[in-house]
Amino acid sequence: MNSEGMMRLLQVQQWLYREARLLDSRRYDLWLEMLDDQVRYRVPSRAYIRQAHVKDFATWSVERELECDDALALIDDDLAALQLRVARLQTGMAWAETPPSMTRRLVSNVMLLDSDADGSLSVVSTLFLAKNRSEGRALFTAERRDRLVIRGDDFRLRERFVVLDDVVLSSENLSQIF
Amino acid sequence: MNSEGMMRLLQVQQWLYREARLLDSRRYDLWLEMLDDQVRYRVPSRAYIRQAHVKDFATWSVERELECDDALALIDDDLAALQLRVARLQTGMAWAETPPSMTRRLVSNVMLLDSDADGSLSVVSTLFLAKNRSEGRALFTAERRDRLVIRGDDFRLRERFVVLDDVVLSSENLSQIF
Amino acid sequence: MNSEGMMRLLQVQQWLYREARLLDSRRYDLWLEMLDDQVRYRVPSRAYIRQAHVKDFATWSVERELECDDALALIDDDLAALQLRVARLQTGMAWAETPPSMTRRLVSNVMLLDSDADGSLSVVSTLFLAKNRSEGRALFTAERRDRLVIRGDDFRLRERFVVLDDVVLSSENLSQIF
Amino acid sequence: MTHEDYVAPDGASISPLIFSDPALYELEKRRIFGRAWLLLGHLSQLPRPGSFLRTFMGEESVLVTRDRNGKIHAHLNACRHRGFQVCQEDRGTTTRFQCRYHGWTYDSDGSLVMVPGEDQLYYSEIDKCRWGLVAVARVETYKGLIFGNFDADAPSLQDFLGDMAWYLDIILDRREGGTELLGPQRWRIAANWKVVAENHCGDEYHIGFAHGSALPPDLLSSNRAAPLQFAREIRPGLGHGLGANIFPDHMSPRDWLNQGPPSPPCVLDYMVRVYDEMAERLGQQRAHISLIHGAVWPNFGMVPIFNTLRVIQPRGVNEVELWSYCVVDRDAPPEVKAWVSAHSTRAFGPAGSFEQDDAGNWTAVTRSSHGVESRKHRLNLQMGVGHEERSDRMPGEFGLTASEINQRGFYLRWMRDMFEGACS
Amino acid sequence: MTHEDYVAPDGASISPLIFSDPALYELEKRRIFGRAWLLLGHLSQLPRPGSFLRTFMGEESVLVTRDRNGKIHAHLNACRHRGFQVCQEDRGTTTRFQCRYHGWTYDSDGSLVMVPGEDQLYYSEIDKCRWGLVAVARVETYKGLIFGNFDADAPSLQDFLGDMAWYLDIILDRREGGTELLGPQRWRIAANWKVVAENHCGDEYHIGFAHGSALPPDLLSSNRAAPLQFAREIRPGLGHGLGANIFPDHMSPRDWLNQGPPSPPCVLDYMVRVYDEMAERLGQQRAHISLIHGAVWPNFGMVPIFNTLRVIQPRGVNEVELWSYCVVDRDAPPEVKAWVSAHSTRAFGPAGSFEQDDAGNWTAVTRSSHGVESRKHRLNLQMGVGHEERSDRMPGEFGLTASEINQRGFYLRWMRDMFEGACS
Amino acid sequence: MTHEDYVAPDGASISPLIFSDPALYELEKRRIFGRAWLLLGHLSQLPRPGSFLRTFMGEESVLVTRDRNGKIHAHLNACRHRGFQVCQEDRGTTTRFQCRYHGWTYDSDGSLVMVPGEDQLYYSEIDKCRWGLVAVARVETYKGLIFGNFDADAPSLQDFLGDMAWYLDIILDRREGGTELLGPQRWRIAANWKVVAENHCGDEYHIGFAHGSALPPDLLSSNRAAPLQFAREIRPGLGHGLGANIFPDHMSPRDWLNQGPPSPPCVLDYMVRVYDEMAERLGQQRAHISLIHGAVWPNFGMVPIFNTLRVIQPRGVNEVELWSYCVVDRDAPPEVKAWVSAHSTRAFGPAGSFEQDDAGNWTAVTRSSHGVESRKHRLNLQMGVGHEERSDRMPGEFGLTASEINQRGFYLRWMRDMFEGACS
Ligand code: FES
Ligand code: FES
Ligand code: FES
Ligand SMILES: [Fe+3]
Ligand SMILES: [Fe+3]
Ligand SMILES: [Fe+3]
Repeated sequence: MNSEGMMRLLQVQQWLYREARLLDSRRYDLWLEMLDDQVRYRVPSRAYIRQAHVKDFATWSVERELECDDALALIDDDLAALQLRVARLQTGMAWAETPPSMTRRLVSNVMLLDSDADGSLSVVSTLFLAKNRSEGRALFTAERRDRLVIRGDDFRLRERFVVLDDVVLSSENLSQIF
Repeated sequence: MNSEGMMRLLQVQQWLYREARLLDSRRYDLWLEMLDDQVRYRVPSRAYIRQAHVKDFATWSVERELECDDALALIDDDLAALQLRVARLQTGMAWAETPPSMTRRLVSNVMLLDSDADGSLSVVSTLFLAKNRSEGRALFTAERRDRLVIRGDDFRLRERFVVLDDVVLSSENLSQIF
Repeated sequence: MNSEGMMRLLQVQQWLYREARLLDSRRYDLWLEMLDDQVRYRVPSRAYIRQAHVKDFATWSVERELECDDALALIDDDLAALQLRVARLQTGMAWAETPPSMTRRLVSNVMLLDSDADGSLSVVSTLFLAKNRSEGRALFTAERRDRLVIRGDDFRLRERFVVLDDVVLSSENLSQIF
Repeated sequence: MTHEDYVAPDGASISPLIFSDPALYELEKRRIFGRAWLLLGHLSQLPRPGSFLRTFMGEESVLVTRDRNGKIHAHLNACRHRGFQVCQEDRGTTTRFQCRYHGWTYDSDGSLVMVPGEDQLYYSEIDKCRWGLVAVARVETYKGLIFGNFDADAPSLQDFLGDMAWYLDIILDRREGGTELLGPQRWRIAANWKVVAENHCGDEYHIGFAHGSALPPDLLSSNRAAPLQFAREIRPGLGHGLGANIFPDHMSPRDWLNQGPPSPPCVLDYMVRVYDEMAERLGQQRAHISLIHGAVWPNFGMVPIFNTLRVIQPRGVNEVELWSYCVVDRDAPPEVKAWVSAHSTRAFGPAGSFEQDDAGNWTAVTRSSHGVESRKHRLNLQMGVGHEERSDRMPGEFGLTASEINQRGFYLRWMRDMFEGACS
Repeated sequence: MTHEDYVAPDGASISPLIFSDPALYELEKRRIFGRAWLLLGHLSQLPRPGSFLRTFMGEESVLVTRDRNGKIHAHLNACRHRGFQVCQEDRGTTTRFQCRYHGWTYDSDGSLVMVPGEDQLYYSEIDKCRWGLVAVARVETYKGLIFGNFDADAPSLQDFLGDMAWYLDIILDRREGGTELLGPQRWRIAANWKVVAENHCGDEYHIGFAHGSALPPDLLSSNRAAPLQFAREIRPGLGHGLGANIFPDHMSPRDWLNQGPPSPPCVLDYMVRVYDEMAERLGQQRAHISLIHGAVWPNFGMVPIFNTLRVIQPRGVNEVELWSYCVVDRDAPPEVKAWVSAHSTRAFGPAGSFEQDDAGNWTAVTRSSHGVESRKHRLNLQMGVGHEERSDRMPGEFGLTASEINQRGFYLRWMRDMFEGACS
Repeated sequence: MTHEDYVAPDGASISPLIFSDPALYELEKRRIFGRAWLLLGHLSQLPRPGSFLRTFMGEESVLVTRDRNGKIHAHLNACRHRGFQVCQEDRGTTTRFQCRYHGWTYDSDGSLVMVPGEDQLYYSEIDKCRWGLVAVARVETYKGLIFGNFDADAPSLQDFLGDMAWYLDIILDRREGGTELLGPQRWRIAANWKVVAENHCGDEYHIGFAHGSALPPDLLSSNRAAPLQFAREIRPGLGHGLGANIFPDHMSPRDWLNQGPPSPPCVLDYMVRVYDEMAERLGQQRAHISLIHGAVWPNFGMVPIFNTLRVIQPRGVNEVELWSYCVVDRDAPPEVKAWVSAHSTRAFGPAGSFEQDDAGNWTAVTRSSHGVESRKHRLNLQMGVGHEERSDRMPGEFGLTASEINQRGFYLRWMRDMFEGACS
């Protein structure tokens, strides 16, 4: 890592922190501005699938537990779907968030995996999200695999893939953004 | 962010980590030395208050849920009060911390919001605090809004405002520093 | 902290993140490659021991609660023992990890304490580890005290000492690496 | 309060106690979940010999297998030696379930095929035939769906479904190739299972308010109590219930498809083609029916308008685990399947614009039912009581767009199963 | 053990069982919390028509409102349709509580004002007058404090308070403008509610040890068992209890104010001025009394010496939710209010130097009460038994600086309410 | 089902109900844990006057002390005033246990030595002799191990151990200096205590499968059902059980030591030396026995082959807290102790290669026992029934390498203690 790479890493980190703070502050309108037009936002389901042989750790992959695409994801949104998700909150009848949840996001383990020829960045980070309501507290942990595109001094989210660590969600709904 | 800003950010981060480690190591005496004489340390209560209209996300603010100043805070301390809090632990009769809790603080999402003309720094960070006792474990998440003053190569805490994410605390007391 | 120190800090941080990601991805084979031949990996037990006097916070130390060496640790491994731990998983009969746990590690509060004459680095970090299985979720918090040796552009783990924040573990086993 | 007061004779009021009494829940385990046909899965989930899946019947872990000969089985997922769950995964392929504790090994037909030390340690005295996995007493399928029943003396699945089958065919039998299931999504909700089940069974009334945030604004501005013009509540009897749009004979599929939320042309075209096939298979009347919601007694819910089927797995008196599937026509083109599953999951499932808000309803109702003061007052299920109608073209009884006809049917069935002639 | 053994006839010993038996707790819900006057809040919390707050009576969620005409109401926070909590916030202003599930809408006086589909779906057959929110049977106020009672046949609030009112006035009625409440702070403690309540009601004995870390060192060095020179335990009867400093006639307020922890001059001056007003309103004797701690039966505790009132909300047999308020004179100057609330919260509340240590006492006592061996042995409440005194200047019975007179009164009241002539 | 059906008369089958019925667990607290000798610790843990440790008997917190005169005591860890746990640490040194709530103070012999305000506040009316800590009725030691018993009428510890003592000596009495304990490691497992206890008591059968990942491959390839050539299950009676390698007379220690996993030379040499001392102290026969696993009724388990002793502390019907110790010869050289404790902890304890997999067995068996359907079927304990043998050289009855002889003995003892002539 050279000092340029370091700078880039810190910029990305700060961008992720800023995103987390907007979401915890319920500024969904400003969060939408962080998205690229082509954004794809996915949260797969996860399942325990019988493993045939175990000697090679490459076969222990998390990937085989994730259900997306041809299976049934938990969330599979494009920009329009995300905008609807946010617009819903503004109707005054989005009861799951009335009163709004008290959320807190810890973003950690930020790594730049690579930069593509088109200048987009592949970033992984670890998310710990606590969501408190009077009914109780839900805790989520996840790896987020993001692709960011560079826009001048700033970034836009082009792709997010959220690996939640739950098979059966212990939360009564997913009313928040990861 | 230039490389100077980056350096400052990392210094602040390390300062917050050092603070966390002192508190987890129960070196309250050394922690007191990190405070400015004028320090103000506040933890507001939080409540669900009926929201009138919801279209504008700016009205969804966390601020309206916080009870401080004219209302009843959870903690509202100046330096003398914090010193008393620490001195209490040294009496040998501070039963809530006898034997001492096993605490662990994760400090994350450190952001420098701005520097004032007087050279003080506005810093936000996310705190995850686990407090274990034989009776059980309490988990806290919070945003901390700090103001640090610069003292040579070091900082002093001038102001801390802790936004806890609980309406009803699930901990039997607040015997630790956030 | 100068810019060289900063660079080193970030390198160590990235190394710890990479380690965490390998473990969460169950690439124990690649993780073994991050270890030094002389590695020592210890997790002490922890207990509440009556404290005689409390005025001096230096006597409140976490150290007196840790049981290792002459007492009974939870884990006390050298390289061979760690290799056995990993090899066990490949037998196809390591039931505690069949199907494998879904783990997530947040590594935070990374600090470089010092560099030795031999060029090894003393690093502390805070670990939050969530381990999910269909039977439930175990949460661990810990301080990790590592010694890394420098190998060219990379590091190897020479020593790890894990201070868990539990007296009675709430997890039915310790089938994962901290 | 005696048990006669739990549900009024006409079903028009109930006591909140039935949502919160742990003793009643223990009884339900035996009298409801021990006797009813419960949904286990779909044949498409067990594509070949050795395929298996793990699910629940009530709170019992159940292993559903396709054996070497292709036959479907369901067994308690518990080794006969000490009870260890012989299957630890949600699904996969194997013909050999070896218990991890001591190695007793079962075939995918449930038979005990290997006991370590059988000759030496057991002195050849163990009768392996007596110690196979415990079979679920009855396993039957209906148009692809697999059901199990713990009660050997239960009526047949067909009799159990009764007139509900006529309506289920609209989903399951509209195309030659039948259906397949995607999923499940699974999540926990702190609600009594009946609160969730009655909502699926009969609650069109809540749509305009509880789901106000997810409905198109023009629908809302019209009549929030009954936003769906052609909808009727239908009670096929036996505790089952559903709501459906019944389009007038003069309408053509494009007429009603254009009234819903916009779909891409490929989906619209597909739906019109399905209409033709359906009309041929099921007749003109059923081709004009589009199911909105429904539930097969006791805990198999569905929201066909968004292509979701779900099992409401009870987890104690205060909690359920919802297993939500997306149902698609097996022979639909991939782009239709993809659109359908994305569309479905944006509306239903834990992150769906509709279902996000449902959980809060169910937990709130459950919480209230625990108060000793709240419990003194009965809940109101009178909507449309005494106004049930019949039709000569369709089976069952009918209520208006919104009506509690189905909730009443649900709770009266509950009373019958719980307290009539019961002795187990 | 029969119930007669729970509390000795003279109150001087009790069985730990009463802190840990779930069946007793279920009975308490009806016989204690279903019959007593429970603190709901303060008029100052409902400043104008439409103001509301949400609180609990026992474990029941209760909605307290000021209606359009300014009248105070309390209702169960549960929709009559299915029981959904119609109010989801701690406080605010509205005159319209619309249920989110199906939209039934109630006015702030509790009446049901709108049922979606009333004419069409309900065929105009629903009698809205019968389906308003369930009113708490009785609501009365005492000098600003609002109380509710589920029992329509309960004695009046004034009769319920009895001689406790004479002492409560010292806080509530010392100034013309009365008081107002700040807060609450709220937190959970794994303790039986009675353990917390008896401590507030009568436990001056623990101050010197349990709060050794918070007391000024000179107090400690004198007499740790009874550090407060002028303090007496006072039992006004009916299960209420308090402790107070009773200063001799010859002392003036500056005399005793200088003995406590130092306050800023503005506060000291204010206290002296209040003394004069109080002497005029309540007489010389009461102006010489400063309340330390106390509790109104069953669960309204207070530590007036640090200006805190609190409700001990039971949450099952093993847990409470403490709702702690700061009480201040309404017309006190802002700087006095600010000092009082900061001073209060540094001593009491979850982070207070006193209260931090209290939680551990209560949870430890509760834990012990669960052991089958521990339960075989009775707890000792004999301090001062048989030495109760009376005064001709003040109502009630008196113990020394520390005494278990009030705990005995508390548990004897508990016995009476639980087992005498009870039939509900 | 009546209680006679819980365990078959020959012990060869049991009902899963006994692992999951909360009412049975409540009874066990009194009839099992209220009457049996329970392991409290080891004399080496209380090295000098004032040493103390805190442990549990069943779910009761118990304080074990060595008083000023060196005498060992055990008392309930509960202040007689309100029940506060007077000791809050796992261990330490003090002769003064001052209750934090109100300051009552006890000596390390349990006597109440100070009551604040005894003269003034209690009017000298409190009889301190009557209010000392409640003593555990009986405390006895066996070769360093300290046991307590709540039942004053229990048989002596020696009688309680019966023939088990003959085998325990092989660990405890093989060297002049006796043993010492390291630890404990402590962790929670969601399992019924009997599931864990029966495993320790008699389950050699599971080793080849449950621990397949930890066994050397050559052992596995031979005979997984019974991998240990010289092992026998031994039932000394009274509910105790063990498994041991019984080496033929012609073998010498080096012969069998070389068959196990490789140890460093210093350890090997030490073991050979111990053999000589043991043969002298206990005789040739016992020197040829190496204990593998075992359990003293009801909840003191051991895996001597890996030097671990453990107490299975019950925590409700569904959970245990395992307290696992490493036992070493007191006079072993430091390098041997170090190797033994590292070796032990790599195999047993929460991170051990063996024990990691055990927890899952116990939780799975416990979970299954809750199903109303699973409970209808009995668990199979028939291995070796009717084939028990006796020896003229060693006490007890014998089974093969693997046998359920000991589990049957365990559950028959359970039946006897629970239901025979019981009246408490
Ligand atoms: S429990 Fe399955 S083999 Fe023993
Ligand atoms: S529950 Fe309130 S309107 Fe239905
Ligand atoms: S509880 Fe121990 S002195 Fe009061
Ligand atoms: Fe809905
Ligand atoms: Fe107190
Ligand atoms: Fe084992």
